[in-house]
Amino acid sequence: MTVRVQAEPFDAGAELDAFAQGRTDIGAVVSFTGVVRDTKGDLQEMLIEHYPGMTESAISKIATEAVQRWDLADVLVIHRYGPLAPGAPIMMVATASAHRAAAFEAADFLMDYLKSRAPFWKKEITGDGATWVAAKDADEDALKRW
Amino acid sequence: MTVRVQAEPFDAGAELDAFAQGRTDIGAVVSFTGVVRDTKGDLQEMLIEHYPGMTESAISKIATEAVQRWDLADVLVIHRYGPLAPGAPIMMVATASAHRAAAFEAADFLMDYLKSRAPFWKKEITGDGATWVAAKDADEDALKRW
Amino acid sequence: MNVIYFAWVRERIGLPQETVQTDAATVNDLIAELCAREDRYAAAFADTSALRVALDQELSSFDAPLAGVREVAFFPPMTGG
Amino acid sequence: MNVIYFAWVRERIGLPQETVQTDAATVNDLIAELCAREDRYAAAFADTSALRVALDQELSSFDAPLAGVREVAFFPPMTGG
Repeated sequence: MTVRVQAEPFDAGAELDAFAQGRTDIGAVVSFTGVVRDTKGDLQEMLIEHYPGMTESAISKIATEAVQRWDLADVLVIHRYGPLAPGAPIMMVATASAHRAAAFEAADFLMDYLKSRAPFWKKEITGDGATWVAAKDADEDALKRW
Repeated sequence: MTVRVQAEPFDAGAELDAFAQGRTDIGAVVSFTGVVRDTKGDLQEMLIEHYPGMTESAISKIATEAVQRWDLADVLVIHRYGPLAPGAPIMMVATASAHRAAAFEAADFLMDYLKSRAPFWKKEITGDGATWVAAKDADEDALKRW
Repeated sequence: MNVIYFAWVRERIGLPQETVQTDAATVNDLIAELCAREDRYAAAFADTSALRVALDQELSSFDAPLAGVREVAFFPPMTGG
Repeated sequence: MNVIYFAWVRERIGLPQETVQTDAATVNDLIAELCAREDRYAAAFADTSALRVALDQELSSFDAPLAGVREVAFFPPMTGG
């Protein structure tokens, strides 16, 4: 299990290739990459604030729960903070398992929990000013699936 | 939408990085990589046979259905055939969308359909001989989810 | 009509494809004709519930008509992914 | 006690963290004390349903006791991923 919280960019492809590399006991690898989306075409930058210390422990707790609930060979979570450009990868999750259902479900679970339980806050900077991204009720509701 | 059926190996990481590259209208990329799994530790090789012509059209049909059902910015499917070593990537699916739920569901859907509706057959070569991998009832049942 | 076999169907019949002259009306009729020919066909087609058929590269059913069909393929359930 | 603010809570209060001397028994009591101090706190804590609180880096509730707690953090609902 690997958890990284960092300001630096990461290369999702290189991370995917390195993840579960050389394992012959797995059949399925699922990855999720979150990307800075420019909804209205006016985004200059996204600023991600986080809670150092709690961020790492909250993500590790979520990842540990995934490992307990599904038969996973490995789990990777990377999450950036600081200023990000439109189109840049914000974060990534990867899961490896013998079977595809476990890999899919665990990645989906990790994303739902990271969304609402990892202490990150996003601010969108446009020509009109800065706005904090509001949490969606749908994201909180998504947790009830698990 | 890209569909490739090939004997050559592919680099899942490089494919992921190239997929939806530079798009600022997407927020979520999901990838699935299928890997040759050595269940009992005695696998020498996996041989994948396919139905040239039908393979490409069956996969394109499945991918087109995914694009119609979910709001996807792009879809990628790569599937190998021929001899593969334990631990080698067999195939990969990637989906890009504005939102994570669509990307996850579409990738999950594509995998369920590729599993039971794309004309591939797998043969496992071990020291004891060769065995065709039997389709699982669970894989056929999985289609009822969609 | 071009008839193609895959996986263990191909191995039991002993060839990947062949041209068959037939007036069979349906897939089931074609199977009956082939089984009557030689034991290796009877062995391959013994349990059609373990088989799938594609007509001109589209999955089909065993009672489907063969009129106008150029290519028939027999194979076990697919195991892609 | 170390009190930390994030996102728009930090912006409204105007500082990222501060040391608070308090005998407040619960998070709600602490909020009442802070709001009584200055308007900027009252503005930040006007609607606690739009806020979350963590005690020693664990999500908690507003009626949780503060005994033994060293770090309290206030922030809006998280938007990770």
